[in-house]
Amino acid sequence: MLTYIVIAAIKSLVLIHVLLGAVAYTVWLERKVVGRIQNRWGPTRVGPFGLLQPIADGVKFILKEDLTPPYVYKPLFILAPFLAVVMALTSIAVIPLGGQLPLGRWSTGLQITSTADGTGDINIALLILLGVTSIAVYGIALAGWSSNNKYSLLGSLRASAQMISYELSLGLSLVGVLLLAGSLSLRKIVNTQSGGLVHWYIWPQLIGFFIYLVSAYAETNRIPFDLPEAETELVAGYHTEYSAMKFAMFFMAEYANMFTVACVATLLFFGGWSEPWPGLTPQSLPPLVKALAPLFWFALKVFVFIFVYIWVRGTLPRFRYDQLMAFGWKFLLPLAIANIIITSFIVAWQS
Amino acid sequence: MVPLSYYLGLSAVLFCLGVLGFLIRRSIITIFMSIELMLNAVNLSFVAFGAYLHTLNGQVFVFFVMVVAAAEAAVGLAIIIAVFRTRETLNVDRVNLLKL
Amino acid sequence: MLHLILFFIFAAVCIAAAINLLAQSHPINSALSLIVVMGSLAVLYLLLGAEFVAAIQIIVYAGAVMVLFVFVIMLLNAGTEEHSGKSYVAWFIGIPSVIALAALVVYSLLLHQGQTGNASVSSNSMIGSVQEIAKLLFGKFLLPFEVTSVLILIAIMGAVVLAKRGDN
Amino acid sequence: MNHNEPNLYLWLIPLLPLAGAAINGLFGRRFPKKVVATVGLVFVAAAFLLSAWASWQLTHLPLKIPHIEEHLPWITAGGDFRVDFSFYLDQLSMVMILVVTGVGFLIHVYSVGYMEHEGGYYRFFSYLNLFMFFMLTLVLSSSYLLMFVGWEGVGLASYLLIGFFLTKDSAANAGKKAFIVNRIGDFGFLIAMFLMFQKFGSLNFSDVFSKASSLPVETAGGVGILTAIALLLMLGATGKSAQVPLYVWLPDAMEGPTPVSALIHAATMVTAGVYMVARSNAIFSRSPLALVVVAIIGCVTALFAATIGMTQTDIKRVLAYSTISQLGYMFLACGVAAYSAAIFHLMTHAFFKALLFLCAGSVIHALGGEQDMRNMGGLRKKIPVTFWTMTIGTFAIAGFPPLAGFFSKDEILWKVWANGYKALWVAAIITAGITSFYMFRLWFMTFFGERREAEHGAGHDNHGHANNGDHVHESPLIMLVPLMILAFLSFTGGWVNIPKALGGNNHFDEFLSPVLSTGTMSAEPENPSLEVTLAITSVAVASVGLFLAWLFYCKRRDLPDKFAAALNGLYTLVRDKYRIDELYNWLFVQPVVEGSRKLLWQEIDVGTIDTLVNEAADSAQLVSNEARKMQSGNIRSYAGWVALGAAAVVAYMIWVGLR
Repeated sequence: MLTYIVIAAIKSLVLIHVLLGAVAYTVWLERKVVGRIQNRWGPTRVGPFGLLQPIADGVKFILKEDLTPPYVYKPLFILAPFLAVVMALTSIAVIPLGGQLPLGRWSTGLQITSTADGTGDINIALLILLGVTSIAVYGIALAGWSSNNKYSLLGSLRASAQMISYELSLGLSLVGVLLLAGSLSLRKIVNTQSGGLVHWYIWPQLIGFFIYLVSAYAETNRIPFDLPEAETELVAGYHTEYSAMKFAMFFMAEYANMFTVACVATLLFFGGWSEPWPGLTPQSLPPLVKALAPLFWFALKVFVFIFVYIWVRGTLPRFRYDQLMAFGWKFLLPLAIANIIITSFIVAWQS
Repeated sequence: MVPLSYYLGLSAVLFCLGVLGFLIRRSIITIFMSIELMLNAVNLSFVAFGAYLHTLNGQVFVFFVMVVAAAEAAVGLAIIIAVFRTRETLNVDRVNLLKL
Repeated sequence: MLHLILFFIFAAVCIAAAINLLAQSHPINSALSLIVVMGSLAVLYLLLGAEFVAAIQIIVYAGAVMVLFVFVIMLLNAGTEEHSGKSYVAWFIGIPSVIALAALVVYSLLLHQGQTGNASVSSNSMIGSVQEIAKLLFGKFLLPFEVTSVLILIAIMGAVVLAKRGDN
Repeated sequence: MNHNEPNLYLWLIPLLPLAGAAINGLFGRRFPKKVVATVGLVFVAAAFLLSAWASWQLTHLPLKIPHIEEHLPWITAGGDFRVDFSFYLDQLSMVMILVVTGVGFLIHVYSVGYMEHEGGYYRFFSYLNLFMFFMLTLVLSSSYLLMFVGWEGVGLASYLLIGFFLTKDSAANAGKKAFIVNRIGDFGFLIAMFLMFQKFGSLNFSDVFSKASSLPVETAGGVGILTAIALLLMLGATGKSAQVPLYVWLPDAMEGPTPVSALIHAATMVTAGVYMVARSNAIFSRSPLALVVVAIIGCVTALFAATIGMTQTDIKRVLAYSTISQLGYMFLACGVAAYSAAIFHLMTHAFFKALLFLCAGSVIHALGGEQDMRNMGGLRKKIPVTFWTMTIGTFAIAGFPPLAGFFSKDEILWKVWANGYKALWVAAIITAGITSFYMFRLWFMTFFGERREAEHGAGHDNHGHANNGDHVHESPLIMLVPLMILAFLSFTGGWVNIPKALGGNNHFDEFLSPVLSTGTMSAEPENPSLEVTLAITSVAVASVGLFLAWLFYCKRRDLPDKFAAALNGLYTLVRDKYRIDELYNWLFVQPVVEGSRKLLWQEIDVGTIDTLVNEAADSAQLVSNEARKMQSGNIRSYAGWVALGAAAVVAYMIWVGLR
């Protein structure tokens, strides 16, 4: 029992750091890619290719004055960014990143919440993920409200309405995959997709994936659904009044959420850590490297997904708010329901 | 292992706190939240009894309670909004007449 | 043992948050307290082996219903509640009644303590509880399930009609 | 329905006028008068033609008589109670539907002219058609209950038509009076039906009559349920047919338009009682006591009404009392078990009394609404057609041969004598003389002498014309043609039943004899010479009446006043209709009104019930005033009460658990 807790704690620490690093470099990546899309260079000055830029940014955020405006509702004003970032980081806990990692006498699953032997995980991982995502709304909502600023409030109202609305289609878009896999356990879902590209659920659940993709963009308040922080209308939306590290926390939360979303997409639609086709990993590799190979595949897929995120940001314009709501409720939701019905008929017919 | 009576006691305490909230608070929204608290307290005893009796019926019942609670929240909050629009107050002591 | 410790921790959190719900004068604090209560209850459900209910508790209650509350609080810009006249009935009949109620329930629990055992996951029989619940919901409880769907539909329509701003 | 029988479409006969009533009643307001009249006439004419066709079928085809057509089930209760919408056609109802539709049609035609200038034209025709519907239902029904529907329905139609001039207080009051007085009779009818069902287990004519026929005759010593039923039916008949003691409504009913008086209050509705008694002859024949009662009531009514008729000055009221008197004759005939004579008189009376009323209407029409005979006179030349037709009617009712009234009245008189009721015969022959007297009085006062101007002001002004009519004019043709047809019928109507003693063959009696088998009492001796003697006597009495009328009202105009002065008290009493209305008023109306006011209203309602209610309300208010503090509108206090209740419930449950 104690060992289990210690190992879980170690895994959490490692993962959080890796994740925060990844977040930092995603920001860099985004600036570079968007720069390229807009035919400019992006950051180049700090370090080679501007690689040290995230570190410089971090130092800047830490050293800046942490301004708390007057008339804000202080407890919640402080709580909100923490809530956002904590929820964003929590969701990574249930995500399996690979199979088992043999460490001498022990072996452990590449997942914080995996069972002691690393072969199983909690049954309802996906539901927990959805639950944590739904809690994440509070961070944004409270931030906007406690700021005592009408732009912030409008931004947070928009954000919460948008997130509640799209959470529905997000959740429903996953049901198709769940029906096919027959489990809520992410590990089992990945295992049913092993054996190469053709077994991935993106093919039978193309519509589901489309819905998921759109809803995920809306959930993370990214372009083309970034209305809560639409500069032209609301200054910076719910984090207008935030500065320094608190502001950075929202940033981290947003990018961490992107990661979570990308991970879920990878796990549910792209076969998780499995190889694109069998035998791609050379057999001659040392055991440890071989054990880490799934991690590579997983990271690669997540990277592709993140890249698509940035790509979309660079190309698509912003929706109008009523269009956004109408799209979510009148198009995506019925489509998701239809997808579930059709999928369940097919599953029932096949069994 | 946790005795059933602990869960039931916790459930009872939460329920009574909910009732108390209804009695002493004046904001409609807080009163509404007290109701939710009571529902949650009852849910806890359902699940506890279900575990005690080794049956899932308790959990199914909780599921239904949640559905009703969600429906109630939707309608109730809509009513609160409507009341607020006409009376400009959320204080139940001021909402004591059926007509305006 | 671990169960008992966890139970006490979360029960304490639960009661503390519930008391905070009553004590706070600003509705948004009450709402956050209630979210904490619900989260703690979700943990207690997990302790009882009710994984599905725990997850639903978070998603539906904490994630949807309470968001709605917070949303409405923000929308109406509900401030700290004003102190208007006291309700003597509530104070002098209601509160003693509540205390009596609590005392009576606790008394009856103590009275029957010997007859009740432990409420916990006895074995792995509950392991597939999502599937089991699904079987119950879509089998034995199909009719109530469908009826609740109608209820939800009606509630949605009612909410829309109520909250819609009239033409006049 | 029996499928071997041809379908005579009996249900259409009543329903056709109903359709007319519905069309006129629902849409007539928007129709021009011509359309209203056409609708009213066409449906009644169709009913008449259909009746004639059905009658021809009945008499010429080898039909099973009575011919019963069952249509819809109406009421079924308790397993053995069952009443259908079924119709019953035999010789008796055949005569009735022919009279009702025939005379009814003629009066409809007359009304087209008479009501020309009245308001509510469509309403009038709608009511009239409605009356036809109910009357035909009454005579065609195959059970007492359906008959009762018609019975009540004609009462309703009568009420509506008496009160047709609904802005006139006297008309409205007369309508109410008719309705209320009829209720008393209907009450008897209802009780009779209850007893009948209790005794026979059915209300269908066939069942009741066959079962009643199997019962022994209830002689004076063994008065039983049949007598009770018969007397209660007779109570109903006295109400509907205006017999003593319930005749008081009929004179007042003359407030209605004259065609209504002719149709409803002379020719058809008021004879419903006679029809009902004749129809129930199986029951009456089993109860000699009831028959005697019927005979005495009839005779008393006849004499009584005739004496009142002598003194009345309103032309329609004279005719109304005459109607009562003639109805008394019919009941007298029924009472001596001479049902066919009663029906015969019913038919001839329908002809000549309708004629008389219509002529009176024509006179009134001519004089622009004048009804007081004292203001008439010398109209013979001015309205010759009316005069001549009225003459025929007068001679017919007075009983001069060979007109219709002679044969029918004479048959009644003969049957009374032949059955041994000598005293009743004397009364009846006196009545005949009085009848002759007052009818000729009317005749002379109206048509002879000089025109007397209105001394009594405007008189009755229920007619739309200008009142001071120097331009006395004959009625239009559409009113005169019915008069002529009815005059013809009044003249010849009696020839269908010329007694054997006068060389006839009693065709009508024989025709009706299957239905009206007179049972035990028809064993009168064949005595042609006596019959002829009696007939001559009655003609002589009628002639005396004619002479006296001529003497009083044509030759010596001063005589009536002297006579009246000499017999002051008696004359006033008779003129005031024996003060029966006042008697009833004092005996029944006042006690009811005063009792209602003093006891029911002031004591019981205000004093007791209201006080109780007020006390209850006050105490409720007292309690509520305290209890409503629970309903403060404050949600939190509600929650407090709920919490108290919850604690109480939990406490109770624990207590139960501990026990």
